[in-house]
Amino acid sequence: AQVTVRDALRDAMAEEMRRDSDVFVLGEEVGQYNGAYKVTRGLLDEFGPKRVVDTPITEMGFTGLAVGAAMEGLKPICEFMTFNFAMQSIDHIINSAAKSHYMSGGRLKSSIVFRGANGQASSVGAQHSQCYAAWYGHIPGLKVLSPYDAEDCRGLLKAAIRDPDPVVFLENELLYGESFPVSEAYSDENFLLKIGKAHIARPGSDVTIVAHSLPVGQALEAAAELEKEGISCEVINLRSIRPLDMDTIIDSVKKTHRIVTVESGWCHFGVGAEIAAGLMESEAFDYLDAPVSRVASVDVPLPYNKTLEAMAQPQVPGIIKAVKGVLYRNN
Amino acid sequence: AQVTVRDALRDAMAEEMRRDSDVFVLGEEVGQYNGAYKVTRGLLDEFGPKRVVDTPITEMGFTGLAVGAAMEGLKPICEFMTFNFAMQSIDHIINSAAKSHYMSGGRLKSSIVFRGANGQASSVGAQHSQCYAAWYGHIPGLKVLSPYDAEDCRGLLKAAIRDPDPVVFLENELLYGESFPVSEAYSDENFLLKIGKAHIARPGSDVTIVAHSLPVGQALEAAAELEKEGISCEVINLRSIRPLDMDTIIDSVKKTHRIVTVESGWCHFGVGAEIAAGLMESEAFDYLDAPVSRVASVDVPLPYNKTLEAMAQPQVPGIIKAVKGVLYRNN
Amino acid sequence: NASEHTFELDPYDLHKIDDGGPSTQATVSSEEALKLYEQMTKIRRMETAAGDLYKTKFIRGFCHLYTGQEAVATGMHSVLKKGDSWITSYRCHGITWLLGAPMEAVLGELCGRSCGVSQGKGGSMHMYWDHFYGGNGIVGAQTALGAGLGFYHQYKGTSGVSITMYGDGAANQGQLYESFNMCKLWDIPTIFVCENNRYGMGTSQERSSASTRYYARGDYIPGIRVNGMDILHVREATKYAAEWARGGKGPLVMEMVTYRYGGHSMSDPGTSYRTREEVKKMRQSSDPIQGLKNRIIESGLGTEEEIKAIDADAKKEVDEAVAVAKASPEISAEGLHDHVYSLPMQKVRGMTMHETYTPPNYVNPENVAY
Amino acid sequence: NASEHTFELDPYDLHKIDDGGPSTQATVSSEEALKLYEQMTKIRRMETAAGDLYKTKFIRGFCHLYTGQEAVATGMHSVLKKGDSWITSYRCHGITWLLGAPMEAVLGELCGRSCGVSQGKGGSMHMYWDHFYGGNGIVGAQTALGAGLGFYHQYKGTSGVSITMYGDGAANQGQLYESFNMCKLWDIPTIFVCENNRYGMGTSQERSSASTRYYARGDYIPGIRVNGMDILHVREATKYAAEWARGGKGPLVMEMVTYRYGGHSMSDPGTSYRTREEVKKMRQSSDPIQGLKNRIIESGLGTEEEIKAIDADAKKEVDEAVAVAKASPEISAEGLHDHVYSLPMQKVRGMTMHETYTPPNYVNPENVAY
Ligand SMILES: Cc1ncc(C[n+]2csc(CCOP(=O)(O)OP(=O)(O)O)c2C)c(N)n1
Ligand SMILES: Cc1ncc(C[n+]2csc(CCOP(=O)(O)OP(=O)(O)O)c2C)c(N)n1
Ligand SMILES: [Mg+2]
Ligand SMILES: [Mg+2]
Repeated sequence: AQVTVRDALRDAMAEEMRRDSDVFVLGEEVGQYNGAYKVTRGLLDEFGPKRVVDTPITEMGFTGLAVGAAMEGLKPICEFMTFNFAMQSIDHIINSAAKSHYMSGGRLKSSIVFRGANGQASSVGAQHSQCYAAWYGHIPGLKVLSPYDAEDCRGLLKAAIRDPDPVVFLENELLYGESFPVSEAYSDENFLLKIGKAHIARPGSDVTIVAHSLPVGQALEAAAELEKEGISCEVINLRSIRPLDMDTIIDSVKKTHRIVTVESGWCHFGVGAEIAAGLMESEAFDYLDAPVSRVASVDVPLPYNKTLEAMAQPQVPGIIKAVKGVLYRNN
Repeated sequence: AQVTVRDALRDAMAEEMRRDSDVFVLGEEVGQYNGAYKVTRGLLDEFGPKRVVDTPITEMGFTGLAVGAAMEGLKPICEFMTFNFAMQSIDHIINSAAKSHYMSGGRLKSSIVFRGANGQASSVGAQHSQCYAAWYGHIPGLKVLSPYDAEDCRGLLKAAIRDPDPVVFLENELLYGESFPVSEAYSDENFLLKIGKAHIARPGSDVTIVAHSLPVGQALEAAAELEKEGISCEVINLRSIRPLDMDTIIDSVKKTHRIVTVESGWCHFGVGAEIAAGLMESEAFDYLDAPVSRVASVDVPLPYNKTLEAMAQPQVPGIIKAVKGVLYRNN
Repeated sequence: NASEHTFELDPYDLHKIDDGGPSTQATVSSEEALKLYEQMTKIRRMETAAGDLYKTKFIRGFCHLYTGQEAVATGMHSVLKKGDSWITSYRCHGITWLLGAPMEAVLGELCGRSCGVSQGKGGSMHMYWDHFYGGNGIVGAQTALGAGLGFYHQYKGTSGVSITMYGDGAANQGQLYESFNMCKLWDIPTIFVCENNRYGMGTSQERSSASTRYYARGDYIPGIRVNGMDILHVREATKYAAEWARGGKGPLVMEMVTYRYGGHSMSDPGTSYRTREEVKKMRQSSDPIQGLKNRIIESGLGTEEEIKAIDADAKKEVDEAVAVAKASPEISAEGLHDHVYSLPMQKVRGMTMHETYTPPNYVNPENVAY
Repeated sequence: NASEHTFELDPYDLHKIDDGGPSTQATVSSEEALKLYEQMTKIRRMETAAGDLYKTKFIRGFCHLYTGQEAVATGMHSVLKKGDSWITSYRCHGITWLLGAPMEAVLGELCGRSCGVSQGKGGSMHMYWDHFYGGNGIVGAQTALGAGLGFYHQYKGTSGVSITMYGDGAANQGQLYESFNMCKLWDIPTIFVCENNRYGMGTSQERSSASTRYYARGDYIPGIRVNGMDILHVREATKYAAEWARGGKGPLVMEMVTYRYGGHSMSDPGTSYRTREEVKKMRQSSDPIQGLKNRIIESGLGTEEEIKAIDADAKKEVDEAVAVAKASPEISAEGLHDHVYSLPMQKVRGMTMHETYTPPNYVNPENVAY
């Protein structure tokens, strides 16, 4: 069977809302409009306005409201139309949600999911296309997920909603409409994926490619191309940014001895940086036959112009080049 | 001569305000109260309320106001009582200031300095002690400085105020009262340090220690201790987080073959991560005789309790241990 | 033609204004009236062209048209001064042109071309011009920036004011209230202009706002509710507001009651949250262009022929601008690395460590001199 | 003793309330009156003890005392119900105790000890208890959180309300206005309580706020200005507000006009932005504890002896709590790694890669089951 990312997310929410009446969704246009990107389609019809709450355009206010409701015991799914707008309310995500359990010596809990589109989108310019994976990944107290395909979305979102801690759930707009094959287990109402575990999306032996979100697809494409040239790539879909599953990466590198990281965020102080540093600190360091190569967005705000926009972001040919680079096979 | 960090910052502002009437300071308690940490002491008396503006407690509003004023041509120094509170207005720092020059194809400029206390403080708990160096360092369009001593503060703040781009200037509260010796050149009204250049605070040959802000002092202390055991440390004071002066670090590592990074922020997706990754990507990779070792705050929100607070943050003995670690000299 | 005519206007709803508020008589010359008609017509045609360019994929991403709201910016612009600062949301194409950008520079930006106001790097939401600060993609962010524009005028002692525009949806954003407070506290000459087009995306004003009296939401700040579909109403109100702010009396709020004919952006059909009848009714009964046209003809300020000539001229100008925009090249690849900084002292890292680019005006940190 | 007495209270300033507002007669029993006196006295003594502990370095960092403002929380608390939710700023010690935390748990937290409400991990600004959500260090953040507490009560259909307290300085924060809007739009039972103690740190209300009518700053939300130095005034207003909110009428704003006797925090002498005379005058003429005491004696609700006994008892309780707090150990080193997550599935990285800690309730991701 094939399922779109959009439907996977929607069904995950609907099922968890059926399962637990304390789960509710709030955000801009999530109800009557069925979601700016239609991810919440049908939820208002099924659950009514009490549990599918259309908010005013006041990110700081409704994020704080959601966290407050979570502290008293509800389980909000707080949708950001995109995570760019969550910069207006990031103080609540960090200072009110992430730190409170610790600051209260365990007294406060907030079981809350912050979700929405993150990172690349198409032709929407610099203010609407930032990737926040590294920022949120920096923060103890948060769990940070970055799913790729329909199974990821279903399994991880269900786990995130059930998890007792604040979870940042980074979706990607360009993937909403993509269909992915799903396994039989997928339909199970308890189809849950493990927070904190990466997924080997494609096994291989010559080089490891680690990616999260949309670039996982690019990495798989690159791997398919490279196979034609006899290069076997192991593609790791991170799924989880915090906890970051270094063990899976380390094991892979011990096998392949080479690694390329791919992310759509900026390179400096990014996801690839942490992976490179983590590898250096591990026993994998001694196995590396080439330095970690980071593929990331060019270090500029994202331009609108289509040609420049494409140049600014990781693309399959660039990934292929980077892979050949760590194999010292370029020209 | 000895000068405190507080005076260095104050004098730098006062001089630049004398030099350019478009420079002004705004923030909470910067005027009549002379600054929450007295960094702006005397400025109101000298420059009056038009140029030393006490704002209401509305970070998002006054940050936006400052950026708007900068776009029209003023040169605001926007003080945050601490950078923790700038999380409420980070959208303006990133989306309004950092990205606008690019999004406008060069049409908009904002010459603005965002400054205030960042990172560790004493016994103020988790909401008042976060280090934002890595977050801001991630963002193209920003210049990010993290000074350590009085010379850094004077030379870099003057440069930041004169610079035509948005600069994030990360001070540290615990250093405000510290006195540092200064050179003769210090008093020159054009005493400027180079944005984007690190400083070798102590030359050495066995191992490199890279740090920024308060931990530079700890690194120097550790180096002094280690010297007694015959270990010669080169201590690099980063000064600038973006641009990050990898060249200076690479040169040092090529000499010492070993490196420890020290930061008071959290480790994951932190400053040390970028340095480790950058080193891997450079020719220094082949010179490394040990993996980069990152010393950073323990991966927890900062606790209030004094004992735990000390345990949670880098301390001199921990740095010494890390240095010995890369020399394989522990036990 | 009559050389000028005085029109009787509807009364204004006022908040905390006790001198009677704006004049309810508007005297307009023939030349002025035809000019206003021309500007609104050109904006509408330009937006229609933008819609077409969107459908043919020359324009991508978001694209928010100003159709229906033309009287607001046009009326304000006609009585404001050069040097006054403006800022608005993403619904900015018409304003960019009004404030002086060539039409091909607006359409070129929409098409991502080098002739665009932002060289194609900004897109639909990020247009700028002299004293015009966009074009902001973050709902509400422009309100605090606009307070800063007013701060500038006060600081420099110009007689300028800041025109800070935002929607009914944006009217709930907290930073607007922070901006209100600072502007009132310090008597900053910022005129807050709420373009109430009844919807913030798919949410009607009643569903987003506990009080839809947007002109009174400044609380301690005086406010005027204006018929934003009547350009003369807008004009008189703006004259009053500008005099207020220039006179050192501080900020003022103008609510412009208006309507957007199209969807929120090109990707929104705009029909799921309002009826087709509602849209039709607004177009038929309240259209600002038709309204002014009627007044011009009835008052004798102009003739049908003059109007037709303007229409034809507008069509021609827009068609030409479209052609120029389409023919304009994209900026070169080096443009990707330009403008990250005004004074770049850092090379630009490319997609991998192997690509590093030197921006055109790069200066080695060692050589920077201020 | 008289078993009860009815006091005549000052009239209230009302905003958008047309049923006359809170009663200006307060009937109090002897027991109630003495209890209120006792609670305020204990809070004051406890804060004095905190000040002393600060001077002797048992307490570190920030420490914001409630001295002078006791009547606000005490009066409200006396007429609210168990299960109502509360949230406030860092000025939270007295409230934490009022809401049920043992005094040694409050003082213990201040001293960073394991007996503290947050095991010493939160400190002065971060205290919590059942239905009490702190203790917030970010000015204004509690207002949106408080809206969420009210949302909870509405969602679950409890009859509870949210008491959301903030200062005159915080009253300008944008998120308060966002919270106002949502609470009114959805009739959320949140009572916004502005403790106007005239200063936000060193900034007087006039220098921070374009309108100091904080009870009216909710615009479309009804408001009441209350003498926060008169505990009976506070009580009657709170009864009214609680009935309002419980009755499904939505939010309400109460401005409590009060005064802080000390500096903003222990590190602020509190004298550079106000005169010593002002402080002295407030203490002498408006002290809430002295005021209630006078009323008790004059009305015969209690005797000097009873008052003295309460004072002695308060001293004893505080002294004992101080001793317990001081004697309490710090939590063990493992505490450092506990409570990052409620369900930790990640080990805690220490200062270097060589130290990794396993939190007490760590679960390997593989074994997590929901
Ligand atoms: C902070 C933020 N939140 C959400 C959005 C998404 N968004 C873009 S426009 C819009 C509606 C704004 O409505 P209104 O202010 O009435 O302006 P109009 O579009 O009607 O001109 C929304 C929700 C955004 N861009 N920024
Ligand atoms: C967002 C934010 N900005 C600034 C501060 C620093 N700060 C702490 S308390 C305070 C004054 C608050 O005054 P008010 O709201 O009147 O409360 P009060 O202290 O008088 O009870 C300030 C500026 C902060 N903690 N958070
Ligand atoms: Mg609107
Ligand atoms: Mg106050």
